[in-house]
Amino acid sequence: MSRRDKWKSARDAMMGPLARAKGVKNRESVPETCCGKCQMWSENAYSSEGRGTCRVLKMGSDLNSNQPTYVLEGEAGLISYFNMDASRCTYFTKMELIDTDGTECSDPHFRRALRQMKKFNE
Amino acid sequence: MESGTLVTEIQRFAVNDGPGFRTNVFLKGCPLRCQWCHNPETIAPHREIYWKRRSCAQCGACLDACPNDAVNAPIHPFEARREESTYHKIIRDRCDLCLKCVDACQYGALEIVGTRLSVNEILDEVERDRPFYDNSGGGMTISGGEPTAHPEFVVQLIEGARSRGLHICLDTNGYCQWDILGPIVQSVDIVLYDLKHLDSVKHAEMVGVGNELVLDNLVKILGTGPEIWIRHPIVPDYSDSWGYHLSVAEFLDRLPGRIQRIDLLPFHNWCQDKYSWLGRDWPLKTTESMDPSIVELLVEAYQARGFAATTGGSGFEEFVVRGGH
Amino acid sequence: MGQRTAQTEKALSVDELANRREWWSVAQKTRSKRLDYLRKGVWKKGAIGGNYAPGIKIDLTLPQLFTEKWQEQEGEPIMLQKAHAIAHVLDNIPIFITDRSQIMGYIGSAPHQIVWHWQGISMVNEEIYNEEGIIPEPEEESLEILATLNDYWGGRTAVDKLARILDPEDAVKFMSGAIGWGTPTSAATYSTKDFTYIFKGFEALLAEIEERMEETEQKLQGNPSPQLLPLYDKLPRWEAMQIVLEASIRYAKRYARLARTLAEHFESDPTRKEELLRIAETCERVPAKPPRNLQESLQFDHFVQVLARYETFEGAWPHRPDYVHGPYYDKDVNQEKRLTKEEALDLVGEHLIRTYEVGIFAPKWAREGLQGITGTWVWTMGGVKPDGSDACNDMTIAYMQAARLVRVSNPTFGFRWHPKVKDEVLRECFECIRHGLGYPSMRNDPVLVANTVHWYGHPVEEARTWVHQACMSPCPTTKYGCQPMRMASATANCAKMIEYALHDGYDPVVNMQMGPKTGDPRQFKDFEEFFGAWVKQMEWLRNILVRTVNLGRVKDPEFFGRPFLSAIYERAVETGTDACDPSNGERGNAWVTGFTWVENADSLAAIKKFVYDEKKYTMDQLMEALNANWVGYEEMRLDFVKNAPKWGNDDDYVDDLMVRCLREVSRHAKENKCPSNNNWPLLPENVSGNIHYANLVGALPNGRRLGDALYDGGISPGPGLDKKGPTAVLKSCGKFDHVTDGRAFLLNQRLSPTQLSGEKGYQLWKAYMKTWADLGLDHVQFNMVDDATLRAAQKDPEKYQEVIVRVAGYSAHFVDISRKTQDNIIQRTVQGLG
Amino acid sequence: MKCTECAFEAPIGKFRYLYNARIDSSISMRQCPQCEQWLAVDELLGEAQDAVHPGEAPWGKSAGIEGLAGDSQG
Repeated sequence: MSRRDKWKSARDAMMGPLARAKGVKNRESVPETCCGKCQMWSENAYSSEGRGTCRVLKMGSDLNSNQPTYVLEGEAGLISYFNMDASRCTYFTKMELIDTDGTECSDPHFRRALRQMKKFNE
Repeated sequence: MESGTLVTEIQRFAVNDGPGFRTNVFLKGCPLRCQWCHNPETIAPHREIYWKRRSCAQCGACLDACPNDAVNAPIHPFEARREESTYHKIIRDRCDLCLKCVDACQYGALEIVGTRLSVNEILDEVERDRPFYDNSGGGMTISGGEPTAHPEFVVQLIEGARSRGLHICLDTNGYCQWDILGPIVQSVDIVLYDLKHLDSVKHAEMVGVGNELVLDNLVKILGTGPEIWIRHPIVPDYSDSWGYHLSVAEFLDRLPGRIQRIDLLPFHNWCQDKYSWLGRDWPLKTTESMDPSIVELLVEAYQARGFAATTGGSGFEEFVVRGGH
Repeated sequence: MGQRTAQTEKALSVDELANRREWWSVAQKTRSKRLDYLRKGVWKKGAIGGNYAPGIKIDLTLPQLFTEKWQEQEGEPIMLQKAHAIAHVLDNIPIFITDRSQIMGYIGSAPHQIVWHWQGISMVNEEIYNEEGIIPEPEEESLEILATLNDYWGGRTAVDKLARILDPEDAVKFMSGAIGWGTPTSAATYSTKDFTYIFKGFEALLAEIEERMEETEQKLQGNPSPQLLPLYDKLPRWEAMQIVLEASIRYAKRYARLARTLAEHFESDPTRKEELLRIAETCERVPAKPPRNLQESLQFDHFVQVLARYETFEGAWPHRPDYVHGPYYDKDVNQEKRLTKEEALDLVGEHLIRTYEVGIFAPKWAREGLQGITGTWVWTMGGVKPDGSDACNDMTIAYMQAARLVRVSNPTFGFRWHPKVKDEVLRECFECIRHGLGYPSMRNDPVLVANTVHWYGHPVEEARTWVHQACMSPCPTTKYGCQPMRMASATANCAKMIEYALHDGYDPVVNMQMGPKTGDPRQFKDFEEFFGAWVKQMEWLRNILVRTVNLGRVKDPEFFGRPFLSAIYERAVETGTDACDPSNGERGNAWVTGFTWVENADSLAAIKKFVYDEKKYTMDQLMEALNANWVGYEEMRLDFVKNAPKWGNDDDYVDDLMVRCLREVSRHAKENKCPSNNNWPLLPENVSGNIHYANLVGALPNGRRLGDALYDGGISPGPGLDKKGPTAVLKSCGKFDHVTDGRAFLLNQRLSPTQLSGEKGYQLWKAYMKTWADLGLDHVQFNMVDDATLRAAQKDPEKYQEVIVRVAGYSAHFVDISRKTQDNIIQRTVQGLG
Repeated sequence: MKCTECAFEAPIGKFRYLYNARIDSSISMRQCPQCEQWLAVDELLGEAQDAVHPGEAPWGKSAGIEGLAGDSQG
């Protein structure tokens, strides 16, 4: 794969179809096991719209197919969403402390100011 | 003769010790023992060791390094850091100041007080703030300890500063022979002259000696040229009464020469950490710092006799009177 | 302090309160009833910690109105399509008049609402959807509306469009958020404005546009040639400008009608009735026609600022209101005596309050970086006229006095200090600082004028018109000097330069190979090799940001479109271009904001001294400690903190490295160019980006860990690490050239309130400032609150609502900022103690 | 390490690192994952020292610079 193509797939994950959840339903559904509740997942520093990077998996990994593929080498981490289903991910590690307060500052690993995540703390 | 003398600190941005922005040079060694002393580390004429309890990790490295068995065994750091703790790291009477413990300490908890500096080393540091002196009428203040305890060195320091065109204040307690003080004061711009108590008995009670020599020198100094600024510490229940200050004002008024101004310096206890770092108990530790507004009233005793007087001695009060450079 | 009852508080005189330095109470007692009412009634729009205050809601009316018209006009040239949509909003958005208010205009449909710009970046749209607390009730219905809006705008926003044409590697790295922030579009930016042009009145501008159009249409009837072809695109742009200017006049007249209706049918108080009629008259007059008096000039100004925000997210508020309004104040108060000083002060005070009131939604990263406020609204005061003579006037003084009465944290002031400033004006600045406002910051005018000429070649008369484009950067306000779009995203997280030099360009926080592979430092043979790696990382980091922003800039007219701003930009009106089109004659005034800069010098000094000069540690040992985030290496960490030289102590070892780094950057700043082919100098400052980036920058050799706040100023030493006092800090900062070594350099200092009390305090400060100027520094700002007050405010925030601190580039209420920032501020060394 | 509030015990790394309030001191702030209390932790000893509440300065006066700047008068 050329340099351009390689990064294109990362960009598409960031800006492409994934970024466009449709309607209220897709935006509200948060699976019981999801990236947002995983220790390996860091919320993106540029935006709090739910996008983040995996600290284990690299771009090219796919959790949604029947046979999930795990890519561990590469220049860019896997970009996924807080509400992406991670039930089939073997690297899922549940986070112990989900901070939904939002008044403390920028900890991309722990900041969970999203309204949808709040309900898991109650 | 060793070149240089012991300096505890060269403090920049000093604004209370003479006009304008100044750099204070604190020389180590003082013949007096004022009980309220705010700079206890400047009293002894030799190097000393600070032990800063809050920085100490109680790792024991100093204990291992000490050849004289002059270090106490570690205790739990929280225990040692407690306000009321009496634990001290160094057993001072066994310590011969070999400083091996200071070298061993990784935490900066043990620190040497007193660095031997030459005239030029001091003046190079002082000159760093020259742009500030130029805009404020500031310069160097030689302080201590007691500068006159280092007569030859101070004369050289003053000569060096003169040749570099620096404005010089000398902060002295006046407790020395006139043949020492005389040559020193003749080429400084301002003498900050300490007056600790007018009554010799009371003086001796808190300072250790009577005040005859000090008052005698004050009269002599008045004829020599530099401006004289009287600096009077105000200590609770000792030198804080209205009547006392009326008498001081009268005394100063009757002197055969002009006193430029009087700075009243209210007692504070912010220096208590320094006593504890030296392993000394300080009886005045629990005496509360004075509210400067009380001292404001005493200032009036001097103003009534036409003196310029301040609380705390800002270098910028005087600047106002002069209308700027 | 908090123990007293309300009654004893009342009994205290203003003098007593001043002695206690209870400045908020002093202000309450000394301001007029009107100002008191307006100040207390205003909604706080800045976030508290990271969240908006309860009751603050996002405005959905605005995007709905806009989008319905926008969809209707689909297929038109973007500027025209947008002009129709904005006009539709201005004709239909609910308006309101606050009781006792004299200055009209608000962005949004109700005073508790904040707006955003859905057309900028779809990620922000989604963030709003996810945000708790700001969705208007009933929530379900609002979420449905938002989802529909977001579904439509997803992929259609300016940044979405930009991301499709950027190099994909650049796009991903930029949007990781690790190396910089901002949005490379004028959807979130700021513009300087030329009021000498704008105050001709919108009718005059319309006439000018009409003339241009007629002239152009005639040309288009002539002989065909390639020269005619670009003209076809100009006509719809001019038409768009006309549409928004006309809609703006109608918007003002809606206020006039409302005020008149209230006066004639509802108001029983004769004084207020008279005021309402004056408001009606004012809004009839401006912005259509030139202002004739102070109320009209302030109203015109505020309409322009509000209208600009109907078009875009103006994150800053570049302005020089004393210069703009001074002549009207002089006419009303001094010459015609139409107004008393007190009446004028009411208007000026309300001008500050109405500005403070403006609320714009900021995404989380911006709220962290700009804690407690809506934007970096730094107004410029003082300075010189184009001929170099003193520009301070009575209005300068009035703004300083009003600021002490209303005590808002936003706008703040930056004062253009120069040797000819009169003592009475300087005293007013000092009073504001002494009252703990944290502003004005002091700017060295001669240095900054020279700097502006040096970097961009602005003629000196033009350079002298400068205003703060954001917190720090001077920008002229002339026909060719005005900057329509601050290059908002060229904001570099500079600590990454040293971090990447240590990690061969890899970023463990975002799990990405970011910078170039400059080698494993364990293999480097000497410091020079290490420094070479740093230089390469620095160049890479600047390059990627500048590339992104340059592209965002030239594509802005195509991707976003600014009909309103174009209509008030002389060169855009003249040429029929979008104001943001860099080809219409602007000289360029780009800069890279350098967040977290000083860590580089301190880290390089520690490496040079301990690894290469003294060989106390090997690079292996250092890397091991850094990879462990210093955990388990605490002794070593403290050694690096305490025994390596630190910037700000007048120590040449590290200061020389700082100068060397700045010179490398300045060399590079002339190698990468903006779309107007001008330079990109560095401007070290932090706002509160030092907190935002705390968890994005890994362990560094200066002794910080991942998670620790970075240093808090652009060029300020690390908090607590300046051991030699304020004069040594100034001396360190004076070692580089503030004209040629960068664009501007933010310096925070905390001075002791007791030291600066009374006349002697003023004299001390004045002598200090004189030396600051002699040393050639371009900036300094002061905090004047003592630790005890700040600690008490942490403990009982409700009792200390009004304590203001300066947070690196702007001021904020202390209780509105996060704990980490609060601690960071308390830790900032107090300089000197009386 | 043991939480001073709820006695939760785990290796130091389990306690969420918040920040070091002053760079030249060994006291940092961490958060207990169980009771979510903020703790002042001595990184040299690896021990939780105390709970952190608003308005306190748990890191103490380790550098000895606070409150000392004023005693320049002889």
